[in-house]
Amino acid sequence: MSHVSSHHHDVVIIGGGGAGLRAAIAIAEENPDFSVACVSKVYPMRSHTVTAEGGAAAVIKDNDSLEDHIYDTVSGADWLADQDAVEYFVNRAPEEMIQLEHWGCPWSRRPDGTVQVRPFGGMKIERTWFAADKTGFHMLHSLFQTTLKYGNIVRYDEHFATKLLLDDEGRCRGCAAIELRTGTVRAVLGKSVIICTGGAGKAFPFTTNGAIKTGDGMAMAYRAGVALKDMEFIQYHPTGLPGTGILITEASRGEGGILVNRDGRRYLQDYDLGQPLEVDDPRHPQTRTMELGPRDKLSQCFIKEMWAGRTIKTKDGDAVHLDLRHLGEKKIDKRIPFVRELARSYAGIDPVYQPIPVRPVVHYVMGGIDVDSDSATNIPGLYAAGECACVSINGANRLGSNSLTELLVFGGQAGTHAARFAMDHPDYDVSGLVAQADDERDRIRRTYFSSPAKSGGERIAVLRKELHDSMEEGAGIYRNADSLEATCNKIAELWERYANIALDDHTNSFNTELTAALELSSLLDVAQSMAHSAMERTESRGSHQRLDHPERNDDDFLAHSLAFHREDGSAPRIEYSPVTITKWPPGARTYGADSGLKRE
Amino acid sequence: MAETKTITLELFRYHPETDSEPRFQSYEVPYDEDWVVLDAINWIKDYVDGSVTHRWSCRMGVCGSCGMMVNGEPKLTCAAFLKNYYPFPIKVEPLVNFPVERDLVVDMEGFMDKLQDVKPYIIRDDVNDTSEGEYLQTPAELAQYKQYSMCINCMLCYSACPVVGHEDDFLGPAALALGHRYNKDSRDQGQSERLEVMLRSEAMWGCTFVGECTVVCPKHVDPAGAIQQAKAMGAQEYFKRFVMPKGAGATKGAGA
Amino acid sequence: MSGGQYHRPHRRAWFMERPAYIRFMIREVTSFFMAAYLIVLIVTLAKVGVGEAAAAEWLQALSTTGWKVAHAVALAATVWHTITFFAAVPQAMPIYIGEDRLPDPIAKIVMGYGPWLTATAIILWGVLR
Amino acid sequence: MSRGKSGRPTRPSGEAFWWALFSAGGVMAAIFVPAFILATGFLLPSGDPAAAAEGAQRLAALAGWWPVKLVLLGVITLSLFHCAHRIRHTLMDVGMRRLAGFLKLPCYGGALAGTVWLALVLWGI
Repeated sequence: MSHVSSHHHDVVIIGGGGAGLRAAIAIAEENPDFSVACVSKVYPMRSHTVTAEGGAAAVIKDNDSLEDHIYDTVSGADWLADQDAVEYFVNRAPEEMIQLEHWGCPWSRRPDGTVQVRPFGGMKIERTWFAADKTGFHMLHSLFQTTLKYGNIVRYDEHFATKLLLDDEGRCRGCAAIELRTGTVRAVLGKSVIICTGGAGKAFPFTTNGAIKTGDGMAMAYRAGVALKDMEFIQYHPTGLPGTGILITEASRGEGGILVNRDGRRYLQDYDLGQPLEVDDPRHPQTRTMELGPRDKLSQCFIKEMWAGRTIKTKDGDAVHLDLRHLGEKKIDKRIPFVRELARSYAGIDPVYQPIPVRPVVHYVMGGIDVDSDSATNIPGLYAAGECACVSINGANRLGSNSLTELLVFGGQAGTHAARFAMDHPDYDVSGLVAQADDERDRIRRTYFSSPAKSGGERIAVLRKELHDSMEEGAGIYRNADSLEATCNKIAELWERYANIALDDHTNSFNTELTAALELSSLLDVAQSMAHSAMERTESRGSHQRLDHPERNDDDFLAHSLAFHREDGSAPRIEYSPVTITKWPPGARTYGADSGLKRE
Repeated sequence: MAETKTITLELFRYHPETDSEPRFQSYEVPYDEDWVVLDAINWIKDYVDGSVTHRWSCRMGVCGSCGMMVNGEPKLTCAAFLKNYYPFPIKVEPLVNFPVERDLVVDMEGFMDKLQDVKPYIIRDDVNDTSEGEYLQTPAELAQYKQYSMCINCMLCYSACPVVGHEDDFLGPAALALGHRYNKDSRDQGQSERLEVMLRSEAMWGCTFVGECTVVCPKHVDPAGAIQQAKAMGAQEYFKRFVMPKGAGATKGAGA
Repeated sequence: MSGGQYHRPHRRAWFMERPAYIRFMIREVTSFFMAAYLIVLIVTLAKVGVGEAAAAEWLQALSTTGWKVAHAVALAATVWHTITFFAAVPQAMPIYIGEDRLPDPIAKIVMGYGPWLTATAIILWGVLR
Repeated sequence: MSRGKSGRPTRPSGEAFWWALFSAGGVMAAIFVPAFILATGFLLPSGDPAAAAEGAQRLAALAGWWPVKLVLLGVITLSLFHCAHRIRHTLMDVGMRRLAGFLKLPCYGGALAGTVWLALVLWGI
């Protein structure tokens, strides 16, 4: 067969969401002569950044301080975040947010024209910028529209990247990608590569994540030899709609919404999250207290309420009530209109008049592609940013509204560093890379198309559902050795059955059954790293709660887990690397009225 | 004992490698009153026919991927509930006024080009450094364009608009509303540059204010209103150039 | 590789496809009747220019049933034009008071029906006094 | 990767001018024309010669007053251009899109002719 077509650029970005687009602009501005390829399996404005609702954190107001933001983030992360990275992140955040403001993001404003901020979970001081409750949507569209300004950003829309291409010296020089429209495999080549492909919530059945969040970039890097770091830390957002998993933003609590159980009790006060104030008290909601506690704790409280029989039974399972009625129609329509729209459409509930049934739902993967504080992986020329990466600033639990800012700060940083790497390492051998892409094309055909009709072959949806059930059952909010072992075994079994997968569709144009099969393989790899990393961490920290090891163990586990891929689909090799602690030694993680950074 | 209820979906099928004409294929789908049309299509793809091809992602009405014709109306299939059609069959087709790539997937390259044409980004002569802080914008100034910034690019309006179907040069509701969104942004200074594009013969003037774009918009953007305002702005710009061709912001080609 | 895209056939009678399109066409067609009336109006003024006798004769001619029906149709068409035109006023010229948009019914009254009724009253008063 | 742009026109066109007349005419027509029809179609005509003569007298008195002439000129002229523009687009909509340029001649030309005629008529009153 002939060679795949090759396309030459300076930097290749895989993923067109918030981080990828920010990186693209950074490169386009860093070096206007550079050609930047942006390879995305969907059109950029479909990327999952679009669904983020509540806001993006950055210190901007006079009553706030960088040190407070750092402390909130580090303590929210249960001290598993790298503090040098957090410092960089918090210091860069305001500038990045202002930059996005300059690019047209319609931030909600105060009467004087400055940006408005709202309180958010786990943050001692209100610092969350927002655009009503469609912050991610506005950020993504502002970024996407801004990229249209640059003639040197070349988009490969609806191109599904399947493999990283490394040159003879082990440097990453591009990817092989399937153009969905035609099924053609292309080698998209550059002098450096950035992965910005988002998270992998679709490893779980009940998630706020869109269909596209299947961990493809994580799996690609993992297979190429980069570790997946801290994969056992999966964030459950405490307030999703039962049944669909649609996100009801934390901003609804930031604006004053409360959580009550079957008995109408604000149950969070029973779990060391402080004491409630009346909803008409002007000091309500209090930061780092009650409903503004961190997501891991709130989700855990739900499970404990469920175990105690105090949750509400709905036809879609257990729930508690998120009550917004006291906010009134005007405030709801101004500050959180999307919440009302979603609740009305998908739950048949108008939050102005009725409380919304909610329950925890998989929302975010704290872990990801192991990168250093420069967003670089251990493969020269390969960078990663956004949810797919683990810097790490999120540690064992990410604070709401830090991830949108993370896209900007580390997307921009990855772009800058990748551009510099490309300038410093201009030469590489194209033919070897094209040959690898040829091999990848042949592998895809062999694996999914060429086998004779596999009667009784496995169906993608069946395997995916078994993966989902096993992950929720074994690697959910509370885990133990037995449940995790069952999940690890299940994934091993699914890998074996995956070899026997059968597609109905063996054609080229827009074969979304093929991409679903490729996505399932990504999910299996990523889920495997999650389950095994969770198995090895015999402590409880942040979002990782082991019923058989309920205490935090700093002596043994104040460390990042690193899962390394093994070729044969067997269990990953797990190693640990130290956490960078600079000025904030591990301490007790307390929430309630007087928690937070103690000042002299 | 309850018999399992079902509902029929008639899907538009077209494969570019084998078909010269499209056809409809019927599928029996279990009926669940919480399901939307998209859930039913996904069920078909997962368990009955893996070759059914469609786009989707967020399933919460904000990514804009899953727009299709449902019984002849452009809809986000993630917001079209089966219960609003049951027990009658539901006919699902790709969005009209676009070429069909395969089954329910349309070609949106032309749409993407039109978005780019309106220069949908902040244009300024003087760019402040980020160290000088944010550009001030009062809530009243924000309200001037906020509605027009809510477009999710789902393209339903292009299917509802007869002019899009007849006039290739027409930029269409979403693109024009987006251009207007930036023209109305108090931080922007690129109005003249943007109108330069919108003033071209049928680019904006092709609109005859049928108004269906606004009716079908799932995000209440009101492109029809935006286009009327843009026309008024465009007319002012036109007369400004006609009366004083060398006036502020005028560029080549004015007054043709 | 790819055979090609499918293009739906061009729909010549598109305006019959949806009720909204039919309503749109009715609105557009009002302009034919309005134009016809405007010509009659200019003729009327021309007769006035010729002299009061010619004008009187013309006004007598206009009193036949055929002309009444024609004027009734033109009136219905222009009233429909007026209603549809004012319906679009809040969209085409939104008025903001601070960050709140003037509610549509009020905007229609302030910028549409109010001036319309005023102008109509003045004209009828001028003719009838 | 973008797959080629269509060759859209790159010059601003005179459509803005016609649209401005259409738009202004729409306002004028909406506010004034129904009352005009009531007056000249129903209130002033009469089968009775004496009543018709009185009507003609009133009309002549009104139309002879220069502010009324100005209003008539403005309203009728702009309304004509409103109609001309709408008729042109309706014809395009029902299948004459390829004649878009040619249609300007009868439509806007007709409105212009009406304007000239009206001006002469008003001059003569």
